[in-house]
Amino acid sequence: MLPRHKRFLGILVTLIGVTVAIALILSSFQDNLLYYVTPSEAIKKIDDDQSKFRIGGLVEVGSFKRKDGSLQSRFVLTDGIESVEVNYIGILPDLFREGQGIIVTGKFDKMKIFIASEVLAKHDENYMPPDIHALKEPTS
Amino acid sequence: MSIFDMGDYNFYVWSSVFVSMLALFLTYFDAKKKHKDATSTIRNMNKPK
Amino acid sequence: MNIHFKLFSREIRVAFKRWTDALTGFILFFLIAILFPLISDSNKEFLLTIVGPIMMFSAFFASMLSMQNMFKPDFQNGTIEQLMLSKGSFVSLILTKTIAYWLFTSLPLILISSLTASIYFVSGSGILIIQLTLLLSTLTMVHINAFTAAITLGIRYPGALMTLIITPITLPILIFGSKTIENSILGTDISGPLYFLTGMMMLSFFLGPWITASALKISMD
Amino acid sequence: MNLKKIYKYGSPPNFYRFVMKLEPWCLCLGLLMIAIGSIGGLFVAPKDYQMGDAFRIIYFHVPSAYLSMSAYAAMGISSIIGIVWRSNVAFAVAKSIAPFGALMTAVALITGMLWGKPMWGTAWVWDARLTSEFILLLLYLGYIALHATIKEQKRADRAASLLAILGIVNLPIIHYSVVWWNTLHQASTISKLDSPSIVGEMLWPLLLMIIGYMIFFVGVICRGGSAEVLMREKRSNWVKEV
Repeated sequence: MLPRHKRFLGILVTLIGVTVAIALILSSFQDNLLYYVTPSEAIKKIDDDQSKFRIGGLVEVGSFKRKDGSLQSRFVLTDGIESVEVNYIGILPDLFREGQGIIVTGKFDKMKIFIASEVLAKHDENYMPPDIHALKEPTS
Repeated sequence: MSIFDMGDYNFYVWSSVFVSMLALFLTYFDAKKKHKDATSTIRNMNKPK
Repeated sequence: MNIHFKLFSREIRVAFKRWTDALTGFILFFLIAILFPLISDSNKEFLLTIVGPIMMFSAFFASMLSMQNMFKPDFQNGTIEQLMLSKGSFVSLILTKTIAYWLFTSLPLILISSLTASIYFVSGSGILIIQLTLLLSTLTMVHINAFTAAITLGIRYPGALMTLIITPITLPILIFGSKTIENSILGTDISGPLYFLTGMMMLSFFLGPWITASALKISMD
Repeated sequence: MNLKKIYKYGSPPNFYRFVMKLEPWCLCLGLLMIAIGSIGGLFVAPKDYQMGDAFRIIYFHVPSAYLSMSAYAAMGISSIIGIVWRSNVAFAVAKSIAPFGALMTAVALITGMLWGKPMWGTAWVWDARLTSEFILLLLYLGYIALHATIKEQKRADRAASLLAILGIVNLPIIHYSVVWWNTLHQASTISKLDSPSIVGEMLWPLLLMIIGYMIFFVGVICRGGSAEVLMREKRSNWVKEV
């Protein structure tokens, strides 16, 4: 083999290798590094012996209850298909309201209620003043 | 109510404004100082002895 | 091919002479790993949640400690220059050297990790997964270490700088590696992070030697 | 012919004269846009229907975040130019971008924390967007530290540039992190220009701020880069005139 051919072969092998590697990495992106799972996925984990994990979903409208004079609150988290009942003691973020996207950290107890140790509010990418929002969605 | 009042978020909004402006001014004056240092170095080098 | 074999056997002989380097990393890996169960409340549930990060961290730390000497002695006695001028391709010679280096500094860690993992109550296939994860990630990290060692070659005290350069590049591997171990212990799907680690390993194998070679060339002239 | 032109404009004296002319314009225009954008964002734009006044942090968070990434891209590109064409000017520009970019990354992280604390309920989470932005900060710091540690100018330039070029991989990861993964961080608001997810009266100050930051950035780099060029060329003849 001439040195020229050797060099060409080297570059070819490198290119093929890099392509395969990038394909592998991209394919792993699809289901990985999830910061949270949806309620439907969480329901499947209910019987597992698990450590803490995060669920992301919307607070169901009309489900929020708070015990008077305490920080204990109870609400239902849903993704439109399944829903999870959540129990939380602590201060809620300012964005927390019914219909809002929320991420909770915690685990299920024996009553299949999700005991949250942390509640974070997720904001979507839409920004608008209140009057326009009222025009767009008259119900809320 | 004054327009400067951001309600509960006074601290958060104004400190982020402050941090951003501080950063802009710092970068500018840093660049300016570097330029000044460079020109004065060159002037000193080329001073007739 | 002959020149690669010669370089390889030379690296092994040199490594045996400098056995303290490899041993330091080995002992450090082992100590960090067994220190956590010793100093904390060692109940099974807690240890199983931290085993992933700790395995990755101790491997990262051990490989980082030994890498300062990856090119330095060879740089000082002129071996690197010789390699550059030799008729084999410099890039593939670097690859040979990196693999020889990996055999000495990282392979022992993978072997001992079955013991350390069992201290954390990991059992059965979990140990194999930990070893596989460590295999993939150390094979990636050794290339990153090689690059960092090459680019900081001319600097007298490169320790802190090396850490600063190496951390952002290695961070994804540490995250995904501990994710793999965590998932295997929870019994969930590990294919995602494993794909990522495999992809990174391949990427570093094909690109790492090129980058290291150019870093060495920069450091040489 | 074309290459000759590049060499002509890339030569230190021409570069110096050009950027010194460009600099005051960039600074004035940039500062003007930032001023109008800030006033528009802080006082004119209406409150958000969910976040109220806290959303106004967007006018300071987004431009710095954009700039942290585009500054890195600029640094990477001039590093490539420097290595390929051995251009001293390109190395000087890359070097002067680094501290500015690092500061902008830090500002993006700090304003993001100030925004996240009241809204999300936490200042920091290790989700993909925040982690990759943090890695960007480390890359900048690595570049600066490597450049500062190597004594010999030429070697420092090339070694740090190699590191900068490697780090470019991180940019698409930052940008697409909110698309590829479920993150706590929101998706991009103005990535689709035809119909941004933000109403017009809130959008114009944001666009002004982003463009203003960019122009200001160019102005600062003109100043810093030309200082760097002067220091490198201090022994040559043309600098005696300045």
